[in-house]
Amino acid sequence: MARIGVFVCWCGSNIASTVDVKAVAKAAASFPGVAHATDYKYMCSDPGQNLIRETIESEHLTGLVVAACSPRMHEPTFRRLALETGMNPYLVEMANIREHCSWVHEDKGEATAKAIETVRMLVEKVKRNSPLEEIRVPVTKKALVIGGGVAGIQAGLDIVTAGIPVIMVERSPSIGGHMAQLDETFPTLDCSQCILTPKMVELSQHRLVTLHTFSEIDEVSGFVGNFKVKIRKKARTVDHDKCTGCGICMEKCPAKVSSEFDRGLSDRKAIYVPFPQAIPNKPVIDRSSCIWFTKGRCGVCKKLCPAEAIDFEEKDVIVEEQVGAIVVATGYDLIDRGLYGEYGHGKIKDVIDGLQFERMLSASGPTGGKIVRPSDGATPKTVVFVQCVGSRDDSKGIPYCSRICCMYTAKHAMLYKHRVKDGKAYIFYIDVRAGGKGYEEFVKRAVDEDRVVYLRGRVSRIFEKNGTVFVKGSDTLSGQQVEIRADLVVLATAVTSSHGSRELAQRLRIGFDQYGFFTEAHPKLRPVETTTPGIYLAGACQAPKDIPDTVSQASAAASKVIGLLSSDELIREPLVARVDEKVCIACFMCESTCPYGAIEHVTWKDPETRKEKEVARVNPGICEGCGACLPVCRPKALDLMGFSDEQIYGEINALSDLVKVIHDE
Amino acid sequence: MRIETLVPTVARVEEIRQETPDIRSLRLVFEDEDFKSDFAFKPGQFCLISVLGVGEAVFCIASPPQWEDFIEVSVKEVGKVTSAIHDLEIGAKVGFRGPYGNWFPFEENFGRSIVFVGGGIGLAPLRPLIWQTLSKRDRFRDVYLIYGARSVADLVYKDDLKEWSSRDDIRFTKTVDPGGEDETWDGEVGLVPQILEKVSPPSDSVLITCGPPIMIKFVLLSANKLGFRPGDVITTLEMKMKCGVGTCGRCNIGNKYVCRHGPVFTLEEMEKLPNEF
Amino acid sequence: MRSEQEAQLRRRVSQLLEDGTLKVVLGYASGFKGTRPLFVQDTRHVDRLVWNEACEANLTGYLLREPLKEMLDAGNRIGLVVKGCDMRAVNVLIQEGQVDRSKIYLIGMVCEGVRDGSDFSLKCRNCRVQIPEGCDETIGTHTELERLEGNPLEDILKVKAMDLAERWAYWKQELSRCIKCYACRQACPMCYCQECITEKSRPQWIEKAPTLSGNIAYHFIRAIHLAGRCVSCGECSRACPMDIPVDMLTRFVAATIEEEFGYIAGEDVNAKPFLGTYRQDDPEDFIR
Amino acid sequence: MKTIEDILRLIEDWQGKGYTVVAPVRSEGLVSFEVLRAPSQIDFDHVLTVNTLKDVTLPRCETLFKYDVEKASIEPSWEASQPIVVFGSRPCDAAAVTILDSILMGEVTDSRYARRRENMIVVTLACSQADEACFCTSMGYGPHDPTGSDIIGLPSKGGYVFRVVSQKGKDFASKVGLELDEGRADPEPELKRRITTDGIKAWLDENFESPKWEKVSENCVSCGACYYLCPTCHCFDIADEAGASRGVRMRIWDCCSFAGFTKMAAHQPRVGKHRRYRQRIMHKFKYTVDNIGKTACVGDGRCIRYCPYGVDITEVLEALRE
Amino acid sequence: MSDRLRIVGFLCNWCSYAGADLAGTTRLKHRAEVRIVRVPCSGRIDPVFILKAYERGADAVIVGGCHPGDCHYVSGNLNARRRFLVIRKLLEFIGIEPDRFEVTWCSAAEGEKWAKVVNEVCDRVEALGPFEAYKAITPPVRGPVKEVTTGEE
Repeated sequence: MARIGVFVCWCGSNIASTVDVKAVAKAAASFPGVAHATDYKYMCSDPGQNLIRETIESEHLTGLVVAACSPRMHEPTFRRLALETGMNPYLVEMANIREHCSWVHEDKGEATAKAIETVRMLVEKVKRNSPLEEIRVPVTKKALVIGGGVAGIQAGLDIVTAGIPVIMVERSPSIGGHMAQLDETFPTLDCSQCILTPKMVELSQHRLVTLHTFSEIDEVSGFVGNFKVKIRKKARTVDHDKCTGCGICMEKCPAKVSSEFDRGLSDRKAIYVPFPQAIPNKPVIDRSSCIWFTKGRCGVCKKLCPAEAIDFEEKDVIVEEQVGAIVVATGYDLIDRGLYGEYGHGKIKDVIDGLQFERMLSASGPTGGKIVRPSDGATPKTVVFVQCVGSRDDSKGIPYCSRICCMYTAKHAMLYKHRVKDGKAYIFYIDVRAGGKGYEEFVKRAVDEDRVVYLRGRVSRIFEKNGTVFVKGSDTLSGQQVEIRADLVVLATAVTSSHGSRELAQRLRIGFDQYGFFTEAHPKLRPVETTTPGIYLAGACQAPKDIPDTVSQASAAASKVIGLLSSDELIREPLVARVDEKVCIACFMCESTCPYGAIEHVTWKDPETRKEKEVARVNPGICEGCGACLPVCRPKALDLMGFSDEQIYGEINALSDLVKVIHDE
Repeated sequence: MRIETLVPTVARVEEIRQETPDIRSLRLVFEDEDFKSDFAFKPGQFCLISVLGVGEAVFCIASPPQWEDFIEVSVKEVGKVTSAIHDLEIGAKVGFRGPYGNWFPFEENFGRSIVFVGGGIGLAPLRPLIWQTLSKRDRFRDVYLIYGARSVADLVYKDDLKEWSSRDDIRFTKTVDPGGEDETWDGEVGLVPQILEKVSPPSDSVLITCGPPIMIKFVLLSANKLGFRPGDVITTLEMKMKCGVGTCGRCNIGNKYVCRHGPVFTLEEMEKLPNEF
Repeated sequence: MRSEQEAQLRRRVSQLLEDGTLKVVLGYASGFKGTRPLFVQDTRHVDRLVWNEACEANLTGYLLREPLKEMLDAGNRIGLVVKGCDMRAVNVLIQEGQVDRSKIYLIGMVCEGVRDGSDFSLKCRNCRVQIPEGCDETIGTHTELERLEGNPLEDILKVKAMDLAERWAYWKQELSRCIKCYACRQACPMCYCQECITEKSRPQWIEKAPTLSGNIAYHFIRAIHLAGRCVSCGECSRACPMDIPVDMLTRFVAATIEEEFGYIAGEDVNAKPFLGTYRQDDPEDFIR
Repeated sequence: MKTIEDILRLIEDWQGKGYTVVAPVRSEGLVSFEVLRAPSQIDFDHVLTVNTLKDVTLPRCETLFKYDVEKASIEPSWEASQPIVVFGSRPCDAAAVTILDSILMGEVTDSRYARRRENMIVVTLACSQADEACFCTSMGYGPHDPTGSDIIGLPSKGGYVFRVVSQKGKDFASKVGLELDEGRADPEPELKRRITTDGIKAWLDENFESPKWEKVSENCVSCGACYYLCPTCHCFDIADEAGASRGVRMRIWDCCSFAGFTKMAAHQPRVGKHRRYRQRIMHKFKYTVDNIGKTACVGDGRCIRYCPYGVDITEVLEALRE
Repeated sequence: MSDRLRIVGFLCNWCSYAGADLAGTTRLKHRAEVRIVRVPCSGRIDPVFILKAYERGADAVIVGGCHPGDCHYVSGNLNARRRFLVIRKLLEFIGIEPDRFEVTWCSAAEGEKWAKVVNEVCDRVEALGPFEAYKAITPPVRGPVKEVTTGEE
């Protein structure tokens, strides 16, 4: 028996000055199913809530319509209130007569009519509400971290600190990521490897960490608290259980290719460890360059290996893991060099990118920390740095700012000047963005102390003439065209999403933007969550970031994971879709519509006819309650709790009565 | 019979009783004085109740004719209209059409013993006849009542049951299905057909039964076993109905319209009908 | 060619039934309106099978109805005589998981066009599937085929050429004749819901009565429910006793979807259903 | 004899005298009974209209009453009916009216039907042609059969000779001054389709259960075309359409071939299309015979003509009896 | 005032409903004809809702969702976008003015846009006039205009 209570809030004068609240309450009292209607100054205040509480009890109300502000504001308040009185919280609806009414209309008659009609709609809705119970799902207390760069490492370490096991999956043969490639980091100029490698070691040796390097994510199913992950452990061709890491294979391997880690500034063998501090520090065979695999002969490593660890027959292995939460920390790539032909990148040997320069600066790098011209090994006397190569370039590159280039370019120029005291460093920039702590001071130091020359303007062309490189650009401050004879040019190429990020996002069912960066659930308030519950973001896979930001976000993601996995079960809102199995025709249009993969195929037995058939089932642990599956369900086997077809029909039906307000002044 | 077909009269809900968790009884009073004074019916007849804005559904009249000022119907929540009826409050207005259909024989059975066998809400059509029989108690020999439900909570008309238990002019046996009893239960435990066989009323009585289809089926078998004549075994049938007067065409079983030729049938009549119910 | 095809069809059906490959074959027999469906289970009846230009009907819908549905559920293999155009309907049913391809045996008929009365059916105009594709076997040769000229959307273009008020008047006139006998729905191979939205009472999605608003709602929603699914076979209109061109609504939607999204129902069994998916660059110039 | 022109003048005269005339009108390919705007609209050349006189007597959709949910007031809806002349119905359709009369104005009277019937005069134009679906003679009627007509016009040399059939027809004729004709009628057209109904009722009496039901209903797709166009089918449904405070209750046609026809909340007594098709045949050829002594079929052949999948009732009857 | 316009807005909870809220918090005055039905996502909006709204007297329907890429539920709006296009074209095909079915992407930050859309739709529908064509074909289920007196105690 519907006994709905309608509570009309004045919101002080916020509502009452434009809407005749008394008239609204009076009209509401006459609606069928309304047992009680009243108005009060502030419904959300303690006395207001008491009024509602007492009325629920004295009038034996079966549902509430609170006509006040937006449900986005106070729906939780009044639902909690209902719960306290023993009423199911989902029997409460709010009629928005403030944001959508009193605040946007001036004519009191119109506003009051709209308020009455809105209340009527919500009364018709709430009459059709059903009591709903929270959904509880058990959780697996284990987390998956995808990506073993600094973001992944930090998140992993933070999570295991809380006693939660971590599975880390890294695509390349070693963890460490881009940070392992760097020399010194801005703005403190502390040594990157010195601060990173201890963390790499700590993580890899932690008893709660399972490390899968040279591995990728094949498939993710399940849902928050209950993900099932298939990890493809690519064949290393080297049995790490047997391998002692002696390195003889790498020494003798005849196949050479350019080193990814050194970004082509050096060569590596087909059997290799990407860098000396790699973890695990045991080699893998790159089958695309190994002579055994490309030509079917050689086998030197196998012959020489004292541990007999080489296994040419090894196959990819799929490992299945169950986890409760996932941190995605897949990092970034640099923009394709080929895009900037006019800068000669890739064609002119002495034009390199920032990461190559980092490798050159690194003491353990290909040049042993010496800055040299790749073409002839001489020390460059003039180095031109070019910022915003690809970034902030709508036409060819990407429109966004890569955020880290201003700082690392300043750092590069500075480090160059430290090492080549008589060298000249020029930086072409559009503007210098140095918004972090100590950043502006750092740039200033480069200019004031290290005499780096900043030229404001774009570089139009970099070309080689008679073995000499020229950089042609404009200095917009002086209004001059400038042409600089450079021994070395370093391009600050744009940061892009990591290759394969789109495919990974699809596997994870998380959103990504047009550039392939993963999208956070809310840009301000939920910056580390994705729209898929239980999946979090850390680092540059979400947007370009420097190390401090990356690490903060990684810790934030870790804390989200720890929070999520701190209880034994998850409590979810019951606003989910449900299937009437009898009516379902198993066309699975819902399945292809569902962005969360919440639709399952199950066999169902009709209790009446005892016949079995395949039907769709909504996994309430996954369903987010968007209702996108409903319009595609032709026989209407699906309904959405809280926004059911009957409820919405009730609201539409209420439109059949118009209200006219007569002023009686 | 000429009627303003299909247009109901207005009745007011005067009282609501929650019989079981999903059954409630409504007491209805007709608004139109002329209709009220002309209204007459016999036990076994049914009516259609409309919830305006929702639709119409069929119910048997569950109160005896001698309660003159009102009628009662009992409604189990199964569909759109019945749940709308469950949403009504005292004072609500509904549409009423009826009475329709045939009725239980009454005067014809004077001098005989009567056995009422009911299950669950199936007591509703029997209730008026039981009260009518008790009002002319001296015209009958023995009166038996066997009534059961799934559980104690599912028994309807608890006040009536109490009164019938206390009277010595009706042999009342109440039962619940195994597992449906509670600590306070002082009746039988067992399925209605089993209890019927246990009570074993004389086979020359008239047996009148109503309940869920599966119960009716087994009661009929038990009646046969106990030696009742098919012509003395009476039940009411239920089919989907719309008009209530035998014109809309959907409630037929063979050439009989349940709404017009029924709903009351003897086992003898039913045996002649095709098996489509 | 048709008489040869007919003879071969009878031979083949006879063989397929005899050797136990198939439990039943659904084809065409002569009937009051030229042809009607025929269920052949017994080789003695194969001579009733016909193949001629009156074989206009798309028989695919029978796959999901009694008695074929029960036979398929029981694991039998069923033969179906199809034209190239009917194949699209079969494909949609496979795409939607309603029919197991291995359980049906498709006998494709090379088609010179079918007639609706004296004219070639609208669906035959500019037909590109006179030679059916994807069948288990094909009967007929394509050497004598003559491409049928014309625009299959001729009727729709006529209505499109009207102004809004004329269109409203036109559809009011047409749909006011609808008696809600649901022949269009029952004839449609894609209308296989056990319980149609029209039968739902909580809420009452579609007005039950054949009032004009109820009729418009029914046909409008039918067209939406067939969006990306209608294969323009015209069964619905063919079935309509009141001569309402109901297929124009579903075919208009199909044509719109082809034009705006390049999606053709039944062209690819592996395609994601049109309304069950999206593309980032779907047209949205109508959205402000 | 009256020529077509004479007839058109007559009708104009009736319209002028306040009668609403319903007659066959052709619009594009379709001939159907419609309220006549002008006599010239009448089509004389068709075999049979697509719709039947049910559109006059038991329309596909009629408002029974309007109501106010809040006030619980019920307002029966009845448009004061002008006298209606149905002109140009065929003998089969006229005969069908007598069957509906027996059902809806027999033991129980449907007041709405009865009021419409009382106000209705049936002026039949007998058939000068028949098509391959027509089988009225098999059902005991014929192309010139007067059953159900108040006045019948028999084709005669390109025109019609009018005869009075009923008292109502006689009264009408004298009221409007219709002169009756003496001339001879043309011979009745031959019907190609002919079955004998002998033994059908007897077979149905015995064979509620028979494997034949599945066979004969094989082609049926369970639409309602045959029912809705049948002149004697009369099953109906009652439907509410309501806004928040106002609503209407309507009577609309319903059909035994729809699964929802007998479906209750927890029980469906009639599962399977062959059982529903059996109901249709049983209802027409057994139950109605049991109840009113007549077969509910007049052989108009619409179910054959309009079945999208060639279900042929005469074939079915013969197959059953075989 | 019986010919007052009535426009129904089906707004997704996360963007357009919030955008309408923002119009309120920033006190952007706009026309009062729109009645809002809150739904979780524009992907939830069934085509039948739109027709039902017309049947119940709506002169136009506005559907509001998140901008592409902003959907709280990843892609509900993109699924809906195709459907809305089909609905609009089909409405037009049967002779209903496309202005009676408006689709807008309105973010939680676009209070101003919401106010503008409301005003524009109201203006355009006003120019078209009440949707008499549809009202005329619907059974009489709409109540009379109820009069409410304000200012009395």
